Amino acid sequence: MQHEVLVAGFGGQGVLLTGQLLAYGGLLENKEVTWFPSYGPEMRGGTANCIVIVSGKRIASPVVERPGAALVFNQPSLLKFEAKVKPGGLLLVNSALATQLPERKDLYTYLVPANEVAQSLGQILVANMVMLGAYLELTGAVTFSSVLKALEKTLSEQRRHLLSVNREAMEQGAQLVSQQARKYHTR
Amino acid sequence: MAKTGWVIFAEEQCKGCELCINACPKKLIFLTERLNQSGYPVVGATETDKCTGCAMCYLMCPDLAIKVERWTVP
Amino acid sequence: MRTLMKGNEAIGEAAVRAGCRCFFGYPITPQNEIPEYLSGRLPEAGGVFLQAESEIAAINMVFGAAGAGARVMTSSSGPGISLKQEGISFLAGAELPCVIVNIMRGGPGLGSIQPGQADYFQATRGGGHGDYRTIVLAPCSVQEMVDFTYWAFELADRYRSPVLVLADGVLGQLMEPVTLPPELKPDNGNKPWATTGCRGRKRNVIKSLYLNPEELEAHNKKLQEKFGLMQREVNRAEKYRVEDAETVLVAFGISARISMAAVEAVREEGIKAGLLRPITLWPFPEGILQSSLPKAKKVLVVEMSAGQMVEDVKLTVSGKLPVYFYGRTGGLLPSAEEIQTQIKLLEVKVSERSLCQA
Amino acid sequence: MNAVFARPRAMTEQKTHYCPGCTHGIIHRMVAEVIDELGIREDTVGVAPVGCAVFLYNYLDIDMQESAHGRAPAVATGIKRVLPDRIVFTYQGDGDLASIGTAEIIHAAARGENITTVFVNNAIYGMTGGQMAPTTLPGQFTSTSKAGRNTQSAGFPIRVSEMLATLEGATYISRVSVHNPAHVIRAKKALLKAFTVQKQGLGFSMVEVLSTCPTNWGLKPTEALAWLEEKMIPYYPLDEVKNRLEV
Repeated sequence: MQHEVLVAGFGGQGVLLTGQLLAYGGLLENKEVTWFPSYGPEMRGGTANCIVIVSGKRIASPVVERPGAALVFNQPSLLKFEAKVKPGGLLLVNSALATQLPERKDLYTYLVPANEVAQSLGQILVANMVMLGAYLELTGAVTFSSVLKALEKTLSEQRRHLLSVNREAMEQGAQLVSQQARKYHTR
Repeated sequence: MAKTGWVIFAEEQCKGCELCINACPKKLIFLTERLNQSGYPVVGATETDKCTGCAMCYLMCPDLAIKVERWTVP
Repeated sequence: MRTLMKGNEAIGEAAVRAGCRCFFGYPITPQNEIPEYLSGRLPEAGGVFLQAESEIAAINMVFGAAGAGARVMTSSSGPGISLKQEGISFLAGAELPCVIVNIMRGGPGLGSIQPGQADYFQATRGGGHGDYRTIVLAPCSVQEMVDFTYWAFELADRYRSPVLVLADGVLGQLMEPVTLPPELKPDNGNKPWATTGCRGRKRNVIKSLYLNPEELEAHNKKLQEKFGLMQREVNRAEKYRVEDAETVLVAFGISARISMAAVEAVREEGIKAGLLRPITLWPFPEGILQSSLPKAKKVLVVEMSAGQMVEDVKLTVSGKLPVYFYGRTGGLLPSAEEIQTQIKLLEVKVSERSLCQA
Repeated sequence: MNAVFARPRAMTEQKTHYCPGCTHGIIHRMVAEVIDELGIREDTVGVAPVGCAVFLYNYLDIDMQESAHGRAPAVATGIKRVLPDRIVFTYQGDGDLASIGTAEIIHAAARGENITTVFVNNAIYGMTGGQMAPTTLPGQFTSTSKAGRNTQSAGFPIRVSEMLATLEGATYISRVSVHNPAHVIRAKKALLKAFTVQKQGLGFSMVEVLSTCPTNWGLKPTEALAWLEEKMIPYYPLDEVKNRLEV
């Protein structure tokens, strides 16, 4: 099974880090992984996205035109990337910032109010982890514990205490989507 | 104490540029009519007993064609 | 143990592990992580990192350092590599070993900072003035960025020649797991030709000027012999499902990864396709390509350029099979879907032709 | 016999290729003498330029590298960074240093690169046949300024020493001349200082030597010395332009 996911949002939302944690988690599970960021002027312009692949075998191309899943963190990313997802694929929308609903009817769509959840946890920076938790709950691409292990390695000593709020964020994200029925559309 | 010196010209190195002639305070150096193997007229010295070994010619020679020895005579 | 690394950083780490303690460079996207990484790592390892005033200065610092006997590297992208060509010609002429990394972007001119492969001609034809070639290694994964950078230093020393590592913006920015090679001790020894001060020996002179034409021709003959030796000794390519392939794709670097995905996809539909991925772009692995076509009816070259390596493929196939080309330029990547479409179009073309011939 | 003035050890026996009266030979000899006097012949790596002095490596009996046009300071930087305990110097003409290699010399000086540069300024391109150089004087005739250098179109000659002296990294900069024995002696002292600055690890040092090009100036060698004194020195004043550490 090859998991391909596009993570998109604006800079500061932890988009690239989310992808890296996923890739790192896969690595810790001895899977093949790739992480490819968009780079260039848009990096400075505030938007960011990356494509992560987690696979049980050698990954042919790290560049995927039509990923099987997308995590979109804001409205512009939804507009830009909704069309890219493979038919029958998975679309996770941060409904706290992407207020318009997705249009496509051939995707499994989930609305995750990630910023609101993060706010309720008192740590707005973990909105990305809410999204990631939701994605992992739906796909099982890697385990939570692998991602948290990866996160632990990236956190400095002084920030280790943030580990628990990150775990909580992932769990809440997971819970949110497991409550929603597996369905093509939410409208 | 008087100084006395001795100048030796390596004629094959000489290009006849005359910078040493210009530099010699005693005007002892002159351009001869002898041509070396490269076809340059080479310099020679006259009244060599007047040479003080001041080495001005050596200093100005671009071609390392001049060797100067100097003695101090008490 | 595997770690997750970005292609550009992996190159930097591989260089240090290969015993390189000297880097001279100048910022240009998309290779900036190489100097950024080394600006921290090299001083740590007791080495030299210097951000030069230009690519021209950087390559000439490489010249000086290589002449002084050090393992030395520089990196850049298309426009910067163009500026370095003067120095590369001098390095080749003076037979100095060094590693030059080109993380290619779209051209010509300022082009774009998005990935490209249009520096193939520049890299494989020498690039600068005069008759010379440099070994060109084309990685297609972060692991190969590591392995080939490591290998490049060995080849550079073995042949006393600049060696190019030719990758692109995708590979530079891509993160993948890598296993890092063991760390070699920096060894500037066994270079009796290096200019290190002539203590206890006759002086060494490093130069590329031979005003006497006979002498220069002799020097050229010696260089050509060396290039011939490289051609016999350094040939590498990866074969992927070519044994029964009727359509053989030829692609290098990231294009090869995408082509591999396309091959996998059309295989699922029963189309017998395969891929030959040149790893040494110069010397071009002619023999390996020829041996990859036992059942081939046609060849499709995929590049991120308007068609450059396709010329080497045509020279190798020498008219025995039709050679087709599919490329994207401008910093765009060919997608696996596009390549699949091309493969299928060729199926039609060839069957039409066999009809005509019948 | 208590003094001998003869070929320094650091020079080979080879006859130079320079035109009669060209003062490059004097400067070569002084560099060699300085190397001998400091006892650094086996610890020195020289960098030859492109231009008339490209064959410097034939005349100095030391390790040498030949560099591309203008790039000598970059090449020297590469050598010095690998071999910080060796003495590394460049020998460059005015076309090489003040035109095509302006960036390299400025940045080597700005970095305070611990190298020495011998800058030979003869106000013309010698090797290529007497074209206008960045240091060609206003009104000076060359093969590319046939009516004399017109500052309206060709701009003004660059005073490299003064320019580089403004850089913090430059420790010692001096302009000297070789038009008569007294100045040759002074020039040698400046070169000795410059190499000493490097030996002591004090940073970038350069000696600009005003030099002649009788052939391309169209003058006899002795006339060229006079021309240098009369025309060049007023524009390029002889001075210890910078001696930051009072070496």
